[in-house]
Amino acid sequence: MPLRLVAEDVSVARGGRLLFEGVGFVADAGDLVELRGANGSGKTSLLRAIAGFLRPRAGRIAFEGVEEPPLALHYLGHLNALKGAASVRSHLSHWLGLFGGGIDEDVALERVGLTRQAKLPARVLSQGQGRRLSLARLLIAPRPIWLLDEPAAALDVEGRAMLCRLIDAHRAEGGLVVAAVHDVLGPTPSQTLQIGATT
Amino acid sequence: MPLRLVAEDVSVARGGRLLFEGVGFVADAGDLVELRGANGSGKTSLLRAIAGFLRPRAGRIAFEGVEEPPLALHYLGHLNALKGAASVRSHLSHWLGLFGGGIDEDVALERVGLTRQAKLPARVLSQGQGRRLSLARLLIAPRPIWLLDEPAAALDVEGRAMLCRLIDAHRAEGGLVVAAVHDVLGPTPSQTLQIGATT
Amino acid sequence: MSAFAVTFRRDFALMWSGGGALAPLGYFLGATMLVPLAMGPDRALLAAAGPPLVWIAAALAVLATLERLFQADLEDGALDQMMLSPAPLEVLVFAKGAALWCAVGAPLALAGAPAAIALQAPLALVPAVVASLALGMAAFIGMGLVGAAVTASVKRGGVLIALIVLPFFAPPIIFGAAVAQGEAVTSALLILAGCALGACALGPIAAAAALRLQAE
Amino acid sequence: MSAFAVTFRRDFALMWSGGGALAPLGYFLGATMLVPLAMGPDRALLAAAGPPLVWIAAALAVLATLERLFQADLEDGALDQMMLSPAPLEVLVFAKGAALWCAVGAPLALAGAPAAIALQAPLALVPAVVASLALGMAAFIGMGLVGAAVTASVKRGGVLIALIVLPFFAPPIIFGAAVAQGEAVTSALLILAGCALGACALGPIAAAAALRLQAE
Amino acid sequence: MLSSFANPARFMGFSSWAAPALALLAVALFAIGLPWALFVSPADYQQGETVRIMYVHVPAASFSMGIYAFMGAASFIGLVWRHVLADIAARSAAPIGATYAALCLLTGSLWGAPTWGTWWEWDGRLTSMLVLFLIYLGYIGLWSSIEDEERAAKLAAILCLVGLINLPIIKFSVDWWSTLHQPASIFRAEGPAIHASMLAPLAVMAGAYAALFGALLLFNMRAAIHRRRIEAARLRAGAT
Ligand code: HEM
Ligand SMILES: Nc1ncnc2c1ncn2[C@@H]1O[C@H](COP(=O)(O)OP(=O)(O)OP(=O)(O)O)[C@@H](O)[C@H]1O
Ligand SMILES: Nc1ncnc2c1ncn2[C@@H]1O[C@H](COP(=O)(O)OP(=O)(O)OP(=O)(O)O)[C@@H](O)[C@H]1O
Ligand SMILES: [Mg+2]
Ligand SMILES: [Mg+2]
Repeated sequence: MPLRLVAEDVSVARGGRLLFEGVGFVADAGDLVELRGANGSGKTSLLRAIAGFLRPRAGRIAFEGVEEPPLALHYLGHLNALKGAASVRSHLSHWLGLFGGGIDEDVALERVGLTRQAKLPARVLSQGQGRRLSLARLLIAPRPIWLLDEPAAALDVEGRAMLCRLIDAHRAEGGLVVAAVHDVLGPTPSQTLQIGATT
Repeated sequence: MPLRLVAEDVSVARGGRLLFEGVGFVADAGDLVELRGANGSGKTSLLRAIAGFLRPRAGRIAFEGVEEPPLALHYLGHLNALKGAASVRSHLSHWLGLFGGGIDEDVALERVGLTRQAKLPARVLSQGQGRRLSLARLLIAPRPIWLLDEPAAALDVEGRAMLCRLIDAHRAEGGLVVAAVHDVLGPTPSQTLQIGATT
Repeated sequence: MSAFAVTFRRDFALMWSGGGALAPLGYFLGATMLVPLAMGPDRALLAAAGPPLVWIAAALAVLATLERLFQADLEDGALDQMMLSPAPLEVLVFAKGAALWCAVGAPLALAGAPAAIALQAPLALVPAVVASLALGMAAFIGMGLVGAAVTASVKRGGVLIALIVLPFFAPPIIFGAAVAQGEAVTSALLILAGCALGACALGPIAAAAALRLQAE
Repeated sequence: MSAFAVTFRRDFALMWSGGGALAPLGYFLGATMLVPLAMGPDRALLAAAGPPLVWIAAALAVLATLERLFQADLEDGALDQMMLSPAPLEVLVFAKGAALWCAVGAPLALAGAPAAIALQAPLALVPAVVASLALGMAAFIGMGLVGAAVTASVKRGGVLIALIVLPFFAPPIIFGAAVAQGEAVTSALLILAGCALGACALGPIAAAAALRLQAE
Repeated sequence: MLSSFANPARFMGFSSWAAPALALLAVALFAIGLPWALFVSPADYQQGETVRIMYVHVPAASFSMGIYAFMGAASFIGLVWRHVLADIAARSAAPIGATYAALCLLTGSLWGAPTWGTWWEWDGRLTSMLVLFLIYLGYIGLWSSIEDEERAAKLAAILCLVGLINLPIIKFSVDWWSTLHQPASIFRAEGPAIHASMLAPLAVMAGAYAALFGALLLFNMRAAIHRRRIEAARLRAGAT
């Protein structure tokens, strides 16, 4: 079965309040689904529901052509999952072990532009450098589905170009990306989903 | 003496490494100075040096026509300074006390678009709502100098427009803004400073 | 409201809400409960060894609340804002210490009464024990502020702060335990008051100096 | 390396580096030092009441390290990533517990030797005390994982976790203190081993279930 | 005098010969003092041979307190005048002071076993010495858990200054709590109360401890400066 992510009539509630209902989309290999919406409309909540972290109040989220998560997806949230005392390189070897092998650590570092910071503790990274390190996680273990929450946050101009290249390459290899964004991400989305537009 | 912020030949080092040297600018009332530069070039460090949190290795940072900081400036960093358990409104009354009075809490909340969230604990705010709350701090106590580190981070389209209005109004009232940015902020800057361009 | 008042109010509210004051109390009572468990049912032994242990439990309970006192402010950026307040950082640090005393220290001192009774202290001594605990808590908190400030940037600093602060807790504990054992109560109380005064006067100054460095 | 191995390695390294293991040791020794301070110089009293208190100090020392165990992972997003690993969350939680035992528990058990001697335990008992502490640490950590997991989202949860976990610490403390007092050493050691086994088997399962809820 | 060493380069020059010289002096003084103290000097009429522990114990006790005072002074200079070398000196002295304190505790308990009939007693002086040892540990622990050297130096300096309060407590503990440990017999207003045949070897041993401290301090400081240079070079290499 080919890769496909289906969301049908999904409603998500947080703290007893319904955020949105009836959201649905179908994404195939090579697709980029952009989630848009005002602050607090529920983009992050939808991504977390897809990742399986929170249970939607109604609706169905299904994966075709892959193992169920956790094996099929990467989640890049607002938080970078970095440990200040650990070095940049040790983060990569940690993720390599956690997710099961993929490309070499040095290659990943080079692609996100952190080669020279490899030995620094994550604590001293600047905001954008931290984001880049978190992006390297996507490369370390190849997984077909990427869930990206404002991936361009804190990246400089060159970093955004790098992110575009990563996403394009992932799509070209048959991957699938769902990204919550506010401004223009770069790669042309195959569809744009407006969250909470009705209110 | 009219309001003026002077930075002369400033060098900043972090952890023993020189980030940049010889940076200088003069900003007067109504000015918007944009700091640009790659990730890790030292924008945040420069802002923190101006705020007085870290001591520059060399150079002079001087304020004319105002009391020295802390009384003259607001610092909006990467971190929002929110306490998860405290309510949105209680943050405003806290800052009101901490910085000494200014406008009413409800007016500030309305201007950043959080009126409906006033009673929620900050913990449940979305990323962008948290940023808006942090922006409300700028309004609570009037201070002539605003130091903004990627102020538009996590804001939606409408939020960015709101931010532009705030900055324009502040400049019109004779304020002065120094902002680190990656993409277009909105208001026309009176000058753009490239940090770490030489390397 | 003044910067002092809002800082006090926020810290007090944050500690009090979410079972804040209940929890150190539980820790305190839990720890005093463990003592007879570990020591066995020998009444005479308990009566001799028990009351001073109230002090140890109290010291450890307040220690447990110190760890995140400044660390949280450092991590979420609130410390930057404290430094931009017109009020001196020393005053704000003092406000945080005062809030800690009110939200945790004073309830602990009151809880000292049932704990001391449970550990077989003579009833007549109980008021003195409570008073000495109240003073001792102030001394602990004054000293603890310094430990909390210098370890604020250390992740999992909770144990480091214990290592740093516990040696300084020794004098109040010695005199406090003397009160619990009914020895030289008045002079011990006076010495405790001296410790408390000194710690509350110097602690915030040293702590504020350390916090300024943490903000770099 | 496997997900278990990298989780163990990272946690061990984070705890060990930065004086990590030194600090709980200092806490432990500091706390055992407070006991005689509070109790006064009465030798006979100390010999009777002291050795079991080694256990209380050890329990409180390991408790102090538990607080931030999952809280840090929750706050920085690392918990999300753990849930996306092909390895079951239970296994990763077990790895974190094992790292804690190696970095803190085992050194604490060894430090039990000088502490027991300082608190006047007979020398012949010291090896049994160390062995019992090693087992007891495993039991404490197994149980502590659950407490740490359910309080992970509570700020300043350190005292709350104490409240939740200390009651469960009672059985190992009772039997461990028996060892320190030289009563029924072999059977007490066997019971401690049973506690440790049970806690290490069930603790990670319950903790992982709690953590899944925290991720919402 | 201190300001002439304040320049790290000059310090490296000076210490490159001073450190080995002090080390040699320490070896020589120990070579004279140890045999003298352990074999030649008279046994005590009350304590017999065990009195010889004194020659190890007393200088270790005095110097562990002296080293802390030295660290306090260095911390003060580092905080107020921002001398890098003062920070390094304070940090480098700490492990030596901690070792001396441990030595004092160890020899004290070894001595206590025959004379007081116990290894350890919770009396004022012993306890406050243990507190000093723990303060040393805390200081070292703080240093090693903050990676940013500059910040670690300043924070540790604040802690060190606060810990100075403990020194008078140790010194006067014997007078405040009249307990087991004997009060001052050497450094007191009326002059030393022990016999010259013991005082002389004690003085040699004290000199040996002092020289050893000086040598170890300089070696440690040199190592710390080298480490800093390597670290700085590494960070420079990590530039964006
Ligand atoms: C662990 C146990 C002990 C500790 C921690 C300890 C600690 C100290 C300290 C802090 C000093 C003060 C040094 C100074 O003022 O410069 C000292 C001095 C001294 N100690 Fe001990 N001591 C211990 C056991 C003993 C024992 C068992 C004896 C002999 C019976 C002893 C005999 C002395 C003497 C003779 C001095 C020199 C007193 C003076 O002239 O100031 N100590 N010790
Ligand atoms: N404590 C420290 N020790 C060593 N290096 C540090 C320390 N803190 C920051 N740095 C380094 O300083 C550099 C500048 O950091 P800064 O946060 O000022 O950059 P920035 O321009 O704001 O970047 P960004 O756009 O990513 O926010 C980074 O390369 C970072 O690695
Ligand atoms: N635990 C909770 N209890 C109650 N409400 C919550 C909780 N968590 C989140 N919310 C609410 O859910 C809404 C959606 O949050 P979410 O983070 O999904 O928004 P978002 O679309 O990602 O916004 P942003 O663009 O600002 O990141 C917010 O209004 C928030 O207040
Ligand atoms: Mg979001
Ligand atoms: Mg920045």
